[in-house]
Amino acid sequence: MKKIINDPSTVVEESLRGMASAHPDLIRVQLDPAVVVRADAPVSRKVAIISGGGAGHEPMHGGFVGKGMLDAACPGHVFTSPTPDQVQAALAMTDGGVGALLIVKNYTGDVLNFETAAELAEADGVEVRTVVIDDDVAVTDSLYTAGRRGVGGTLLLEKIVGAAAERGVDLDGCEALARKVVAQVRSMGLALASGIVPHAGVPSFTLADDEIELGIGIHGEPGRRRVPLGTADEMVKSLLDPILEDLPFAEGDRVLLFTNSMGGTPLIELYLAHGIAERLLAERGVVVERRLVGPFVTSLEMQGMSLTLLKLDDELVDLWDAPVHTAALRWGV
Amino acid sequence: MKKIINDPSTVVEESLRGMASAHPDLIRVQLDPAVVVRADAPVSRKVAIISGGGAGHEPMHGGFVGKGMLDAACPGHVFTSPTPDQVQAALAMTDGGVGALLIVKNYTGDVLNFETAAELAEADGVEVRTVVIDDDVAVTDSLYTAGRRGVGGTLLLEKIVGAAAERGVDLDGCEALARKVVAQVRSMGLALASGIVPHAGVPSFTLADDEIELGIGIHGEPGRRRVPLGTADEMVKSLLDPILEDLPFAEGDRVLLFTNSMGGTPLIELYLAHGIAERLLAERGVVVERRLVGPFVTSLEMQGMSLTLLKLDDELVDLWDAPVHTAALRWGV
Amino acid sequence: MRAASQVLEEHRVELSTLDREIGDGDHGENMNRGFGALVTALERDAPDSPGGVLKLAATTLISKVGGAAGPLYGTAFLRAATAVKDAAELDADLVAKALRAALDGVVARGKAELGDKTMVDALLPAVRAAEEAAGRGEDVPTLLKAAAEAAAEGADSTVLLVARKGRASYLGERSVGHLDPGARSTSLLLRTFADVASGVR
Amino acid sequence: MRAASQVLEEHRVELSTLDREIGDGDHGENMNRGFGALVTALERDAPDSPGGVLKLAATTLISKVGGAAGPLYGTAFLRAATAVKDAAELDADLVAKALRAALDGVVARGKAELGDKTMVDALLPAVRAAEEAAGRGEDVPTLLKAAAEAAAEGADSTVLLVARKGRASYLGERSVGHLDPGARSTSLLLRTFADVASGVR
Ligand SMILES: Nc1ncnc2c1ncn2[C@@H]1O[C@H](COP(=O)(O)OP(=O)(O)O)[C@@H](O)[C@H]1O
Ligand SMILES: Nc1ncnc2c1ncn2[C@@H]1O[C@H](COP(=O)(O)OP(=O)(O)O)[C@@H](O)[C@H]1O
Ligand SMILES: [Mg+2]
Ligand SMILES: [Mg+2]
Ligand SMILES: [Mg+2]
Ligand SMILES: [Mg+2]
Repeated sequence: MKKIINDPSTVVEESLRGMASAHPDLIRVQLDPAVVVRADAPVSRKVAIISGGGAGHEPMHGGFVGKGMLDAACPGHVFTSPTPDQVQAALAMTDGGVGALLIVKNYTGDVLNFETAAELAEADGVEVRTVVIDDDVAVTDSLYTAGRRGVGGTLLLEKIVGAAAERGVDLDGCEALARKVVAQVRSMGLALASGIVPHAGVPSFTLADDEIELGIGIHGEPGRRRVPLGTADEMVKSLLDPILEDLPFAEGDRVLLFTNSMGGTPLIELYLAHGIAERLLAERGVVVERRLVGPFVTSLEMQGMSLTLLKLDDELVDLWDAPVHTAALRWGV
Repeated sequence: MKKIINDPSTVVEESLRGMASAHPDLIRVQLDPAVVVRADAPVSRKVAIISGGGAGHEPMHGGFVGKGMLDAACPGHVFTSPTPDQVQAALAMTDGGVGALLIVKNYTGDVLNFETAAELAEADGVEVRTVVIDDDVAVTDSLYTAGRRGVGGTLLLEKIVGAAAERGVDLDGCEALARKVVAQVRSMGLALASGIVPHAGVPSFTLADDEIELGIGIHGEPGRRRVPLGTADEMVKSLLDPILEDLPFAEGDRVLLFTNSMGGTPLIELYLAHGIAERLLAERGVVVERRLVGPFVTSLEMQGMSLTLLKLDDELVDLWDAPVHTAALRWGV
Repeated sequence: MRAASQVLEEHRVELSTLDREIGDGDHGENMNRGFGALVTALERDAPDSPGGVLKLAATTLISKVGGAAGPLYGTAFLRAATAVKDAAELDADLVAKALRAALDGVVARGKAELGDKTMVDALLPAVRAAEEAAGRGEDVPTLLKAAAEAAAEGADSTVLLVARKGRASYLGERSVGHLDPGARSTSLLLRTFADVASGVR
Repeated sequence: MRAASQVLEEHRVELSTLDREIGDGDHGENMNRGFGALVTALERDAPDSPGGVLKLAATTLISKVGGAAGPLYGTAFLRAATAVKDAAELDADLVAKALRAALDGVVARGKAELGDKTMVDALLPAVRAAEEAAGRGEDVPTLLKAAAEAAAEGADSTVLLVARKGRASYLGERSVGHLDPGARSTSLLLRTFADVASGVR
């Protein structure tokens, strides 16, 4: 394993220190328990938007902390959900007196840990709501699975709800908005090569030279199936088709298209893929009104990409365009 | 070779198409000859700032085209300098009537091609100045080499000169400023693993499991020497020491620290390395006043990083902070 | 607990490897981190009752393990602590009750049923074996031995199952053929408790 | 030119591999792209004088090759075109003059000297051999054969040299032991021109 690290067991902590030194104007970082909060937290009379999850998906979530997005992020160990005491600390550090919304990706570990924290916080009298995001169409959503995973759609959810909270929307409003976004967003990813978890030291999975994993998760969990490596046209279509069918997205729909690198896929390939996705959507009559292209919801240095589509309306466009100032997303300010 | 591409020979063109569709508000893309120009070009009475170079370093340079930075970028084939006709087209598309500054990274191919274009343009009556950036301390600068390479410092140069041009500084002023930045910026990089050039299909170089290439270039050109893989502390120090000695940077100096991923190194490692660099600089009494962390000057999916230090004064801080609106860098707008 | 920590340390790589096959490869790391922290906590200030130790285990695991296993094992120990109250010594009946309470806690939190390929597949047979042993009037070492054997068998049975809960469920049919890491760690813990009770460790 | 394009196509991988060893691995790709475009341009509208063909070669290579080789070969062909003016046929003297002009152009642009491990190490000996042959009154095929042989030798000599120009110079001593790709492509081009002139191709 070759990584720029000192010791697998201190990677997250050291990385958080570096993040703190890189963005002193944006965030404060607490190490035990680990929490990243916006520099001006708590913001009085503002609903606190809190998220978190295992590390290894950077810039998610720490890079989304700041004005117009998250009040706090709770980073777990690499690919391991954070613990309830982290969430409790985040709640305490961001409490503006009007409640908090927890944005939780649908993994058993994340759900259980945030759930425990929410119970403990409610016992302390803080009003806490939880919204679980499960946008990954690769997983069959049935009684026989843990349900769909939260992947790329998480960023869009955090941006949009964060903008609403910044404008003073109350807890009920933020929760309703979050549920609306969850209902309208779908994603799917693929991997060409695995990343390496520092404490594991070996690739999470191995693929032959001519195969890809379709429907991959962001922790290297296997996907729907392994398929032969195809052209970019074929790969993008294999991501887009299941997304379009699922909601379904129809001709005339206005959408935000988010083309995401899993980390190791370079931007030259990502833009190429984005162009194909735009072309395929145009052919279907789906109107791409906003886009985001880059490595935002990653899986260490995994090579691969994901596509996320969010059905837009005027409210969502307006909130997407609202100013945001975080380490990873910044505009209007 | 596993890549999200259709055909090695159309990668750059298809990627540019995707980029155009991703940023319709920012840029226009012409394909033959290939040029990326800001959407509102030409800007009357503004010095045109033009750069370019081989593709494969994204977001450099196309991602730096826009308000407050570049007027145009000329992307060559992967790792191949652009041709003079591209530069001529860029000059024509951005001519605001007050001349153009070409920012050229110091590679024989880039220098020769831009030089040819400048000669042709002058013959057409356009006033063109050229500034060559050669910030890579890994290369010995002597009569016996092609001189130092242009690497991470290029971004800082383009941002700062772009800001000046946007404010209406004239060609002489832009050129003088550019030379000042070139004189005050130094970089060095290392690689853990090579990327793959699409038309080559195999890694540009191979390193053993326990070695890194110190002083690597952004095209996978070999560096100063191969050394054993060390800890992050050791690796960061091995980049920082030669940079600090070279200018030299002294106690009390104000600097911008740019911690750059070569593409395949994930953000979690990059922030970790950034934190170490900040600590080492603090120990030396060098004052980090501005920072940039991310994959900005890359070498496809190469794993590795580079550090760039720019000596700051009030003028440079002010120009760095000035609004910029491009695909890769955006603030204040 | 010290012994448990040691066993988990020894099996760290095994558990993570099992988890890499059908999960995300961190189960060994998570358990090892949690029990390591527990040993440190016990060294600093050991509670004097079994219930106190169980409660400390619960809070430590909840705040140090993370993942799915953290809250599940945390709840299990918390419920077990509640079940044994402030008893100074644990007899067979109390141990059986504590195990039952632990199982109920895991099921309440995780909603897994027998056959879903989770730690429940190890814990549930263990609880049944413990209750039978208690009914037969066995002593604690014998009871724990029976529970550990049942857990081991239960864990082994997960190889053939399709996962329906947790991360492995994303795999569907492809999860068949792999031992569930959480069932394996439950079986390891019970084996260790049995060994300690009978003086083997 | 068609033959040159074919030869470069055949040697594309070889040249890029040489370039990967001490450069950035694109020389074969660059040359192949340039000469491919030249063939297309010639097919579309072939100039009727040798000078016209050389000039078309120059502009096409400049706009299609990129890298260091593009402007260098472009300049070489441009200067050669100027040297032969509008001659309808090229005799030995004119060919020698064209080669000398090409060399001067490459040196003016690239500032490389003999021994810097560049295409100059193939081109300079070739020019000398051509001038000697012209002095001896040889015909064009013989002259080009002599030039090609000298270029091949010159190219081979680069193996032992330390690069002082171009991308390979970053390597310093580590460039020793590798053939310079640009010298190799120069040698290939001259060999092809010789073969065509003597009717071998
Ligand atoms: N809903 C559930 N109920 C009971 N046990 C579960 C449930 N989900 C997961 N588990 C157990 O947790 C184990 C995985 O733990 P761990 O790897 O630490 O967490 P994560 O899956 O979050 O990485 C599984 O092997 C399984 O035994
Ligand atoms: N200054 C120079 N003078 C003459 N030839 C040069 C010079 N610099 C480079 N070359 C030649 O160019 C060749 C490399 O060409 P190519 O790979 O196409 O360009 P690049 O180095 O830009 O990738 C070298 O092998 C060398 O022969
Ligand atoms: Mg996990
Ligand atoms: Mg090149
Ligand atoms: Mg796991
Ligand atoms: Mg080359």
